[in-house]
Amino acid sequence: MEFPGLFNYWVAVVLMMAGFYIVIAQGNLIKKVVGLNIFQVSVFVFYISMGKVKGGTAPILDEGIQLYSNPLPHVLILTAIVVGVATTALALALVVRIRDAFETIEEDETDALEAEDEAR
Amino acid sequence: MIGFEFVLPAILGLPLVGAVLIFYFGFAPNARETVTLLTAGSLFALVTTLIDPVMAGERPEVVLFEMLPGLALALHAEPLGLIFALTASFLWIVTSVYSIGYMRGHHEKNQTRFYVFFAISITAAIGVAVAANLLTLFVFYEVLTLSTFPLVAHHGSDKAKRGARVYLGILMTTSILFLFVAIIWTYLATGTTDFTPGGILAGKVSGPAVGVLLALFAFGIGKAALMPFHRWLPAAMVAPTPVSALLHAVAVVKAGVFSVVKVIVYIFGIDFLAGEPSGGWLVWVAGFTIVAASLVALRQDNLKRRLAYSTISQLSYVILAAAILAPISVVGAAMHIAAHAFGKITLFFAAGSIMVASHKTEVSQLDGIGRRMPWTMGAFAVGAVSMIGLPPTVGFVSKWLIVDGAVATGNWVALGVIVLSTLLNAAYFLPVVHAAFFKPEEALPHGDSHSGDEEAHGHSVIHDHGESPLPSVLALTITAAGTVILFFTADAPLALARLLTGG
Amino acid sequence: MAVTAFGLIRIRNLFAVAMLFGVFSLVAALLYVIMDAVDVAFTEAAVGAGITTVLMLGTLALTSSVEKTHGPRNLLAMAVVLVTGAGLIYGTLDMPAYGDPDAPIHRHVADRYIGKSGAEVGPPNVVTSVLASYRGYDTLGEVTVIFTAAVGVLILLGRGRGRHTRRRPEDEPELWRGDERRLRDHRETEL
Amino acid sequence: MTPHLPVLQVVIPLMAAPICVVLRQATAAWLLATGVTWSAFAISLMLLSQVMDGGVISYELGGWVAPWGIEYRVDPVSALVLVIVSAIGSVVMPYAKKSVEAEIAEDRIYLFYTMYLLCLTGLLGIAITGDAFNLFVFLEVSSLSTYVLIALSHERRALTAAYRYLIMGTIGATFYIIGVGMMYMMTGTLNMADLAQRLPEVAETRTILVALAFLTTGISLKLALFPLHVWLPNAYAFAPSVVTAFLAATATKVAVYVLIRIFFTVFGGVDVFVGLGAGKALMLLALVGMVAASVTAVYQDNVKRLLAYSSVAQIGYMILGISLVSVTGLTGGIIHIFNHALMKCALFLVLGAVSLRLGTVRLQDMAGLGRRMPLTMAAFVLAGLSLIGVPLTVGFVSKWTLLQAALEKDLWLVAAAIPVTSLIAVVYIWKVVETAYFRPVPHGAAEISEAPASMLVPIWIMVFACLYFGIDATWTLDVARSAAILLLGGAP
Repeated sequence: MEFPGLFNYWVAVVLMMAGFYIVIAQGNLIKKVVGLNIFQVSVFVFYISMGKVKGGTAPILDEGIQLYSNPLPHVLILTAIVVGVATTALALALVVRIRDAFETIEEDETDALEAEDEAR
Repeated sequence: MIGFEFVLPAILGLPLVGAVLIFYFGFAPNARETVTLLTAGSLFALVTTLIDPVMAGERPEVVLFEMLPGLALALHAEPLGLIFALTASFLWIVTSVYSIGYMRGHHEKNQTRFYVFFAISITAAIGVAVAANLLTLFVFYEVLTLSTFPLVAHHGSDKAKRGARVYLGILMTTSILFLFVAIIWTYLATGTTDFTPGGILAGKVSGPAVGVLLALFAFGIGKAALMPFHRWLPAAMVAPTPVSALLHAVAVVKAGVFSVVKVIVYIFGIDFLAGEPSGGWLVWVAGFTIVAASLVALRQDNLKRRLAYSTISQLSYVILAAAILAPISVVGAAMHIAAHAFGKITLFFAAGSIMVASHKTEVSQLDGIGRRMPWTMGAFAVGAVSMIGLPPTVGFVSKWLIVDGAVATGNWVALGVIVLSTLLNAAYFLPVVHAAFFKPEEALPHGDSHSGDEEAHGHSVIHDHGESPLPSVLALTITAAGTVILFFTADAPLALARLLTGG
Repeated sequence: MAVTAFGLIRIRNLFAVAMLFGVFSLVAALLYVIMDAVDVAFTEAAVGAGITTVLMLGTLALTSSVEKTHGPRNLLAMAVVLVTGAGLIYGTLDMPAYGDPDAPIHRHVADRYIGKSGAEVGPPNVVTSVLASYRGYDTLGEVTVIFTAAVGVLILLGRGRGRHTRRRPEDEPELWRGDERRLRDHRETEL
Repeated sequence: MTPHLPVLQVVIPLMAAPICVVLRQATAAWLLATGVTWSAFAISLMLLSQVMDGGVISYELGGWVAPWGIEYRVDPVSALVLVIVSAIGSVVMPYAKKSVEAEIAEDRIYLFYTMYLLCLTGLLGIAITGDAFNLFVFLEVSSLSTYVLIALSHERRALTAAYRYLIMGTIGATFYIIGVGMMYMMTGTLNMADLAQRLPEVAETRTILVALAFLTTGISLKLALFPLHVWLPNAYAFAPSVVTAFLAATATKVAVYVLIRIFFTVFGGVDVFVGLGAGKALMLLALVGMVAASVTAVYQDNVKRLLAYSSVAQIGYMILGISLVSVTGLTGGIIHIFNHALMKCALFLVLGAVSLRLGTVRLQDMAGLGRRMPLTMAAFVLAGLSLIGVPLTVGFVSKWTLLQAALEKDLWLVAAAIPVTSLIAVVYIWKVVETAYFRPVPHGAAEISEAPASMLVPIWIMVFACLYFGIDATWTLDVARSAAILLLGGAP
């Protein structure tokens, strides 16, 4: 049962890396934020996966159920999701400001404009 | 009798208080200079109170405070440091007198800054002299480097800044890169950094490591100007003459050689080092520096540069003397610190006076100047004689002791070096004296000086000049007289120096 | 899910990107339900798919909606990503198998939560108990994060207008988020 | 009162932040923030003295015993970090008033103080918490507020700098979360002390190895360890002066603290350094970073950025101390956290005063400044000397300890690198000093006066601290040493 046993984690890893790639390789500032979100959501998937107990149910106490999935990762991820959204909101606000100041949201273009500032 | 717990911090604090007062009186030059002279005078008086107890065998020590756990900032009085402190504090008086004439005669700017940092430098030099352990020594050594920087860069011109940068660069580099490492090494090996008679390293370090450690110390103390780390001295020639006097005679280079001697005597211990063959290279390096610097001096036309290379060569005498590792030569080393101080300060004062009075900076311009400035050039001659090491000057005394030690230990390399360099000394000093007194004054006007020296203002017409301002002449006469007087009264300092080796 | 993720890398129209991201979030939420994390699924659906998408669309309205040019394929980035990914896969090799009830994760702290929270805290939903009580402090921190972000957005975008109502810290986080959105909506209408 | 100090430490600034928003008035917000920071400072001092006398303090939040609840844990290391953060935070406050008024739009000032308090909360929370996930939450509190603080500057490059920092910071935080998740997976706990006990059992697994790698990378991003420092220079260079001074002195230091925590407490029972090879790798990065960043600093024209690169180099010193894994080395690392906070804060405060009066911090515009702002520039010289490591300043104490640690281990290359970077520091500090003192004031330069007293006093407080703790380092070294011994002794 080795292979299916780890399959979930692998999916999470692949997704993480897709997000990570978007963050570091893409030049568009909004898309970077999207990448960041994908990256984070994948980490959440990873957390939830480890909380799952085979045959368990959602951790809501009820008569007659013996096996529950682990509630702690759920709690952590609830927090993390909110933190992630906060970060996203802030990042997007920054993007709006950058757009105001530089009239572009492409990284290479802001870099060029910054170099001009430097030369002044 | 005042207690040591008072005197030792006091000789450190006095010039510092002086510096503050000088700064405060910056608006009134006369008051400012009075403060300078008063501070210098009382400092010397205070230091002399230490002579008797030290001669009586007391080695007072005062712990200021604990800086790092187990490592205190502490002061003590011992013969070698006392000789240095006496020399430095006495020459500060003379230099102050001279500076007043020079700085005013030369219309220097930023005079207050000059006097303030001069006083701080003296503080640092005294601190080096009475440091009770390596850490304290290092602290004041670095303070000395930093506080002399504004003095060297005094003019603020590009050339001055370049010179000062080299000055700071070399001194900082060597001290942080080598000296600092050496101190920590010593600390790790022995668990202490206290200067202890007989040394602390015996039995703790052995074999080639001793040579390496000695190298770290000898080169780390860049102020001793051991080749190849001597470049800062000529570079610092851009400074005003009183600063050169400070560097060459009063504080800086003396602090360097003093530290080297102190490390050899109190950290390594003469006997220990004599038994370790890996330390033997120092004689060679010192000898090489003596000869090479003399040869370079021979080719310099700029008077101050010639004096600078002469200093480099003379400093290595002290190191050579210590490296011979004979008790008698160590006494010679201590003596030579004082002897060279008096001789060299006279020469620099003379060079500065010539410049103030006639705006001449090159040796080749000095023909016949002795007739216009008899006192100055007379003093110059006396200083030169002391440098060469002829009686009746104190230079003879110290050289005699060093030779004595070299013979006693059969160190023929050292002996050869001393003989050769004496000839070279004569070769680069005597022509100056000869030209000044016996060559006719040149009639043609000189063009701009070829050296491009800042201080040569390119006066195209020889103007009629006499002696430089009275304070300057007074100062250089005193120091010239000092070299002679010390020859006849050498017993007193010698007695002090002999305590060093317990002899 | 992976398809949507890789689609995101290629697509240049940022509107499509935002929508696709919403889809991505929803799929993730579905996954959570499958893995018994109903609370998380709700939040993800509401926050990830809902609010984030709205935020992105809002931003797009303020900026440009088409990504301009792609630089050359970034090999360095690819290398970094591959190394990191390989490291992670390597790390998973020693992990307990998925769903294994005997994994240490389920044996230590979690036991107590499940076993005693009903008695110690009250609510049958263990997640709620842990969130509100055992790790209540994390939740306070989370609220602070939201507050920080809200004030941050306000500083960055509120152009000199201090018009926003005060919220009390004991309010539910959901309300806060709503407030934030109101704020943003307000800004959008102004523009 | 006293038993609740740990929680008060964090909650007071936390609660003050929303009140700041309610106040809506710049001066009132400033007064409140000042009061709060100073009381935080007082609390941290009390905590430190308690810890030094009575050992580790553990405080259970909500009354749940760890590891079920979240625990606050104060030991000498975290107490020292708390003191540093709150001390810098409070000393900067009087200075902030004038500087902020000059650099930030009037109607946002009260929000600035809100952010400032939140940032302080986050940093204090990181330092005090004993729970790995709780740490993440506070990390985000401090990070988010930091991004906003940086972006508040009216320099438009601050926006991109903040954005870049945000992206890299979030990646770092996510890496950290991945690492924590893996540790949790293998041990079933999030409490640091509990983790430390359970980790040795599973230390051999690849998962834990990867977890460590991710934790280290994530934190290294936050602490700007070379080569993950690219966000730092611009962020520091373009942020408002107060923010730069505060962040330079605290944010990276707290990240270094987290690294120490992870290595020595969480992985305290595991042979991280030799067995897992982390020591060598860190040491290499630290050394390369020290030299490369110092050299880069020499070529900077913007003095703020020059100091920012110097910070990257100085962080290398701290990491170097950690990577030596000896009591002396760790002592050196910890004491440098403290010492560097003092001197960098002083330097950046000076630059804030310069930019207030001069409107720029470019090197060529600072010609002759020594005459025009004598007290300010004198402070720069003294703090600069400290950065170089001249005796009688705090920099010397750090270097002494670190060099001693390197020599103890016979690492000659490392021992050489420490003085070499000091020498490069001489070069870049001296560039500024020479410009300020030995270059004439440019013709036609506007008349400027000395910085206002409200700025000079904090500057000189920091400078005197640099000198005081340099002259008498016994107290700080004692604290650092006892912290190091505790950390190396296998954790609380």
